[in-house]
Amino acid sequence: MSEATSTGYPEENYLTQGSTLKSWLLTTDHKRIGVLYLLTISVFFLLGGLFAAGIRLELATPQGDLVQPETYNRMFTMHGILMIFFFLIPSIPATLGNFLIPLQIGAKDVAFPRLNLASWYIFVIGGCFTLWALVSGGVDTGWTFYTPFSTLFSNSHVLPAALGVFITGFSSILTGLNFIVTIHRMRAPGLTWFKLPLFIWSHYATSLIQVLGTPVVAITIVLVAFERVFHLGIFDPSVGGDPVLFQHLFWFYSHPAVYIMILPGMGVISEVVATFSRKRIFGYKFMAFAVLAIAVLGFFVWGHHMFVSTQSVYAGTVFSVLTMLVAIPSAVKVFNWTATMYNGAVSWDTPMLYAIGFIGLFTIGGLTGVMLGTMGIDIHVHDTYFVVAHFHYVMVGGAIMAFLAGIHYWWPKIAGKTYPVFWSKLAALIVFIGFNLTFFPQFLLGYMGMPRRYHAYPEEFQVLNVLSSAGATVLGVGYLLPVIYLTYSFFFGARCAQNPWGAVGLEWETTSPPPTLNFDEIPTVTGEVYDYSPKKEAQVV
Amino acid sequence: MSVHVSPTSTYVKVFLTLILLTATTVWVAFYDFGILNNVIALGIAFAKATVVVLFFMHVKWSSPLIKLIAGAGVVWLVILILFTLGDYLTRTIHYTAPPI
Amino acid sequence: MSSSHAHAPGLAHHFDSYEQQRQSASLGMWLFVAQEIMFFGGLFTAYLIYRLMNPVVFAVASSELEIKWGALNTGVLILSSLTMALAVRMAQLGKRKAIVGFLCLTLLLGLTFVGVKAIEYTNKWHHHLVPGEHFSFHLSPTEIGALQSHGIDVSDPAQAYYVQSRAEMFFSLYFAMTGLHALHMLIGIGLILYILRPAWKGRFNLDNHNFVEGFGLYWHFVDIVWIFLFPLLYLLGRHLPHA
Amino acid sequence: MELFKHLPLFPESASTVAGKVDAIYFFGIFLSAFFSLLIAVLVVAFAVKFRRRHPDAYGVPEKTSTPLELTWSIIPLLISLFLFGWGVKVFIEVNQAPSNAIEYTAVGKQWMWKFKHPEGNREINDLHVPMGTPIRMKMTSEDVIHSFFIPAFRIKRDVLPGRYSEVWFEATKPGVYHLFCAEFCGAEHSRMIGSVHVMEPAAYEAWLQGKEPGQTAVASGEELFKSLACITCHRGDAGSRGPILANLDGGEVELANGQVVKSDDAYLRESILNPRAKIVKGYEPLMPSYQGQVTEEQILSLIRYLKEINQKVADAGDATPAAETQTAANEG
Ligand code: HEA
Ligand code: HEA
Ligand code: HEC
Ligand code: CUA
Ligand SMILES: [Cu+2]
Repeated sequence: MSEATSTGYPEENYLTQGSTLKSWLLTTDHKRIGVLYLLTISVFFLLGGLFAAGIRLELATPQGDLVQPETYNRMFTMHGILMIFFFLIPSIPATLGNFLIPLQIGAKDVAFPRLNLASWYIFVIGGCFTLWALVSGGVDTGWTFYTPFSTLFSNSHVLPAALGVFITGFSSILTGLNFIVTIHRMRAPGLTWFKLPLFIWSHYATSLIQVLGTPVVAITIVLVAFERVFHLGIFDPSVGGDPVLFQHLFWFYSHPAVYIMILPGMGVISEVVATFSRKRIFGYKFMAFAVLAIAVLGFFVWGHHMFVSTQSVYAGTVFSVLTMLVAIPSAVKVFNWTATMYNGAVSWDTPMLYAIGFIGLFTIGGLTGVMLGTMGIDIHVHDTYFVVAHFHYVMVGGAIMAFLAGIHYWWPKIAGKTYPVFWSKLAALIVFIGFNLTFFPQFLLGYMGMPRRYHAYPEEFQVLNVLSSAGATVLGVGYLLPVIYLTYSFFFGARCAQNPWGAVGLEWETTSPPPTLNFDEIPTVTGEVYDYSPKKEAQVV
Repeated sequence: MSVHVSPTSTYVKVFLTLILLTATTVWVAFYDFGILNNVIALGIAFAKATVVVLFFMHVKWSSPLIKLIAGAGVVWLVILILFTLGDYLTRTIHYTAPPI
Repeated sequence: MSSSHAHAPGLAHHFDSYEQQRQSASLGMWLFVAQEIMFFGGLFTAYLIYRLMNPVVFAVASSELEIKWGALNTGVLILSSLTMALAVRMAQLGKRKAIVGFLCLTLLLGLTFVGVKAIEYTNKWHHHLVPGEHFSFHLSPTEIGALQSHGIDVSDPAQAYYVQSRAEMFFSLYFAMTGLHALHMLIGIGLILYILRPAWKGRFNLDNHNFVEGFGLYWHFVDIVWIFLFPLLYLLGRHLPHA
Repeated sequence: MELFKHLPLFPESASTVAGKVDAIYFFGIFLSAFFSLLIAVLVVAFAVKFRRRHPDAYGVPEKTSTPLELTWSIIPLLISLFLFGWGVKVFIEVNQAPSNAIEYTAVGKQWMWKFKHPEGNREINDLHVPMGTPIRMKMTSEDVIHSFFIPAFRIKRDVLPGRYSEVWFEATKPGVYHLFCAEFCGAEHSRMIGSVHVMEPAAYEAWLQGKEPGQTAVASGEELFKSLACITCHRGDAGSRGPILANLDGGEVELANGQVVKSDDAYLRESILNPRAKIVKGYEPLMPSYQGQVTEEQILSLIRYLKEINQKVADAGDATPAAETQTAANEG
């Protein structure tokens, strides 16, 4: 390492290499592309959140008196599409992954920098199609696009929305492809597989799903679009098409997709828990194999979304037992994080608070997922608010918590600035409280029998719905805070030290923010991964 | 630099094999072998595809990693087909279009 | 950063060596191929399931396709794969003119394929076999006989509807699958046109021929898709009308 | 467990299978609560106990313990396999109708449920069933996928176009229970709600024999208005899909083609039997035809009732503001 960099904020870094709009829009620097993604997905998140606010506002009263049912259906559909395809799937991989993978493996960039930029543009184009669907009146099929409603009956703007999802799919595929090649081919000398941070492992596993799963949903969505436009008869029951086949093809991707959303989060949590416990992750190899196991097993369980769809009972049984298997590696991860904290030196910095929140909420979400995978329970709670609660626990309580943990952890690396400690801890607390208030009542609602995608509901469900709506307001405030103080910090925050957390890992060996080519000199790795010990300060020469 | 360069003759042989297999598959299509019809047609297609992958696409000389990726594509497709098929083959309520 | 490579032509700044660059390109291209397998895979799955559910009608409907065109196109594609493989070989050997020559041959064969496909599509159009409002599937006496021998009596309106609708589904799948394949051919043709110039200018040399090699993988993959489409769509059940 | 059932936060159990589903649910909840609390307590305890007290403090390095890893893989594995087995058992019980089950049919359509009793009676959205008799519901859909869901019975099954699906139940408690459509099916999905009336066998017989006699035309019209699901679209407020049925007693109606027609008995009859003939201004031609589903007698009752509610709305004096919101909503 050159001496000059360890003193702090470098005058020459990737942010200062040109400040024109063009220098951003034509950049091939993975760090800048990560920042571009961060901006775009934030917009989509706020938009999706706005629709969530609409949903909760409507559901505060049972009569369905705020908006027309058509409008409500468009709200939850746009909410689901925006949140899943345009926020959560790209959230961690495309922002933090893009920014950190080359840094953590000691590379100058990803393997295909121009493809990386192209992926962002594809993402934006896909987003434009979705916005087109939105401004022209929205879609009302639910994010799942079930046929034959989506093909023959909906009179909303399915076509642009379907194309939007199709196009974004390729952004996701190409990002995954880029990461796999990067991780295989661009590692610094000495950096063998079992010296890789778990963040890298989980992105590797995620990328596999992106490359092998996404194309299937892409072609399926295209078929839906063609069936609408050219009257091809592929899922249309009147020519013998089977709507359940659509569901198979859809969930073949969309179940693994939930692991696209959570695995990178698990990677972040592993980094954060290790750093803030100042300890090597307990059971490192088990953790590495667990993400691979989740990614692979995740492809065998999609039928658990279809237990009551008239799928064969035998198929359902097989999917159910495989669902149980995929829970095991997740259990291994949860227990290992907990064990890492044992005997650690645990600090209560903001990222760690989010990480602790993640562990608890993901566990609840995951265990209720196991309940859903149990056929005897799913028959009652399928398509009720129990499912809604489950997936918000894993996606909002899990994945978004992890995303926020990651943003707070690597913010000094990305921006080179500090953020206000008090506000950031307060936000973590508000998010945690608001989240539980919003979504815990939904478990109860679900078992009572309140179906999802209901614009109006019988009166006996109102009390719990009001609680949920109240919680959503708190949660909204909790999310707004980081948006505000991080923006403030980016422009006006105090410059921070190169390695404010005392973390190990190649990304902390370079300046914060890093120079355009990441390292003045490509490091050679000799030490172990997560080597936290007082004696050896630097294991990277 | 370790690129394997195959001689032209290999490629020509591969080409002739493929044409031969194509002729065979067309020819046998007109005979009824019962349930073996599909097996034969797909078997020959697989044979042709394998030849293309191994020789034209050089997988025979590629690294294990490339072999793995190529294999993964196929295996994942098999997962998709097999599990979906599993549902259809074990349904007890049969697929009937009721008159409405 | 090893400065010795700083001026190496065709070596991107973030790679250390041609070897690293080449291996990255080939791994990337193979992942792309895997992605393509799954992309077509969704369609193949749908086709297999539906074929299984309606074997007789699909067989009868598929006899509307003309084997001569299908077989011809299979031959054309295999030949184009040969020329493509030879183009890659020439790139590996750094023979500029030969690369261009073989690429041109491949281009011609690709165009032939698309031309034949266009003829077939036109025929389908004239025979009202394009799904949608104008679709109507006319049965020849042999076909009626074949259906009858499998217990499908088209003089019953319900069963006639069954045959019509399943035949429409067959052609929906036919157009979806061959259409997607033809689109890939067109993209391939476009890419050949795109690389002809740099090939002529000698951009592809011993060190740097990743693009030709990667493109070759793509072309062969598209060939493989057709290798499966041909028996599935044209051949299976051919024996039926004769039975 | 009995305790839980009396909480107001718990659905009524009114079928033979409800208890079985509840039992496995409680086990699942217990399991989730146990592991969630375990993890939460450990994480918080470790965060407190091992709190970093010195800025340069380090954790104590530990070796991976394979036995430990195996323990916490195998125990959850066994538990979840147990849950799986139990779940399959319950699922099959909930799905396999006893051989003596009586077959009813249900047809889902946007956005109503149409039922047919084995005796031939037809109902819309309301379903009357006898207690203590296993009933097999044979179902199909006329348009999109719906899902037949009765929370009190803990049963659910999708209803698909172009094929039959089945669900069965045996009600154990008289009462009126919700019937929900659980699969998203379009604009009025949340109003595709029906009621299941579980009756003592004797009462059910009586119900089958004929509706209670001596009802006035208006009263039976009102009943029909509900049972034929007119009410789902004509709720009488601004959000409805159909127009507010006011001012029909000899008033004037503006049609989509600009024509103005007088609302009389013939118009009302036509509106019910052939709704597409005259489309009210500002509305979609959504209303289904009731041709063949209502007897002439019933049409008469309906017309009497329609004129009657017209009266009521006018008397209540809120007809005009409601109508204004209506137009405002349509223009907006
Ligand atoms: C980030 C997203 C995410 C994640 C990670 C998961 C994780 C899991 N999900 Fe979830 N799920 C969704 C997102 C996600 N899900 C979404 C969006 C839907 C609805 C889609 C729609 O219809 O719109 C859904 C729906 C859904 C269903 C269908 C419900 C229905 O429609 O009827 C099922 C059924 O099996 C299910 C199961 C599971 C399981 C078993 C896991 C497992 O991976 C969880 C594993 C984790 C743990 C088990 C916790 C940790 C373990 C321990 C602490 C040890 C103890 C464990 C045991 C004793 C078992 N999910
Ligand atoms: C990443 C995925 C993700 C995320 C983050 C969220 C976030 C939220 N979701 Fe949603 N949700 C889905 C994925 C997600 N959801 C999916 C896939 C569905 C299924 C759709 C379908 O059925 O097709 C769904 C469905 C769904 C429903 C069920 C609708 C129905 O079935 O009828 C509900 C109801 O409560 C809901 C609520 C919320 C709430 C309150 C939040 C909150 O966390 C959002 C909080 C964020 C904000 C509020 C925005 C930021 C703050 C501001 C801009 C400040 C101003 C706002 C206020 C002060 C209120 N979501
Ligand atoms: C699917 C929704 C739906 C259902 C169910 C429905 N209607 Fe309608 N109805 C409409 C709509 C939309 C209109 C306005 C368009 C039109 O005139 O057809 C309408 C119009 C009418 C009119 C004319 C109103 C006027 O202001 O002139 C009458 C009368 C009527 N309906 C009666 C009934 C009765 C009686 C039933 C039940 C037997 C019924 N409707 C069921 C949707 C519905
Ligand atoms: Cu019918 Cu929802
Ligand atoms: Cu799932």
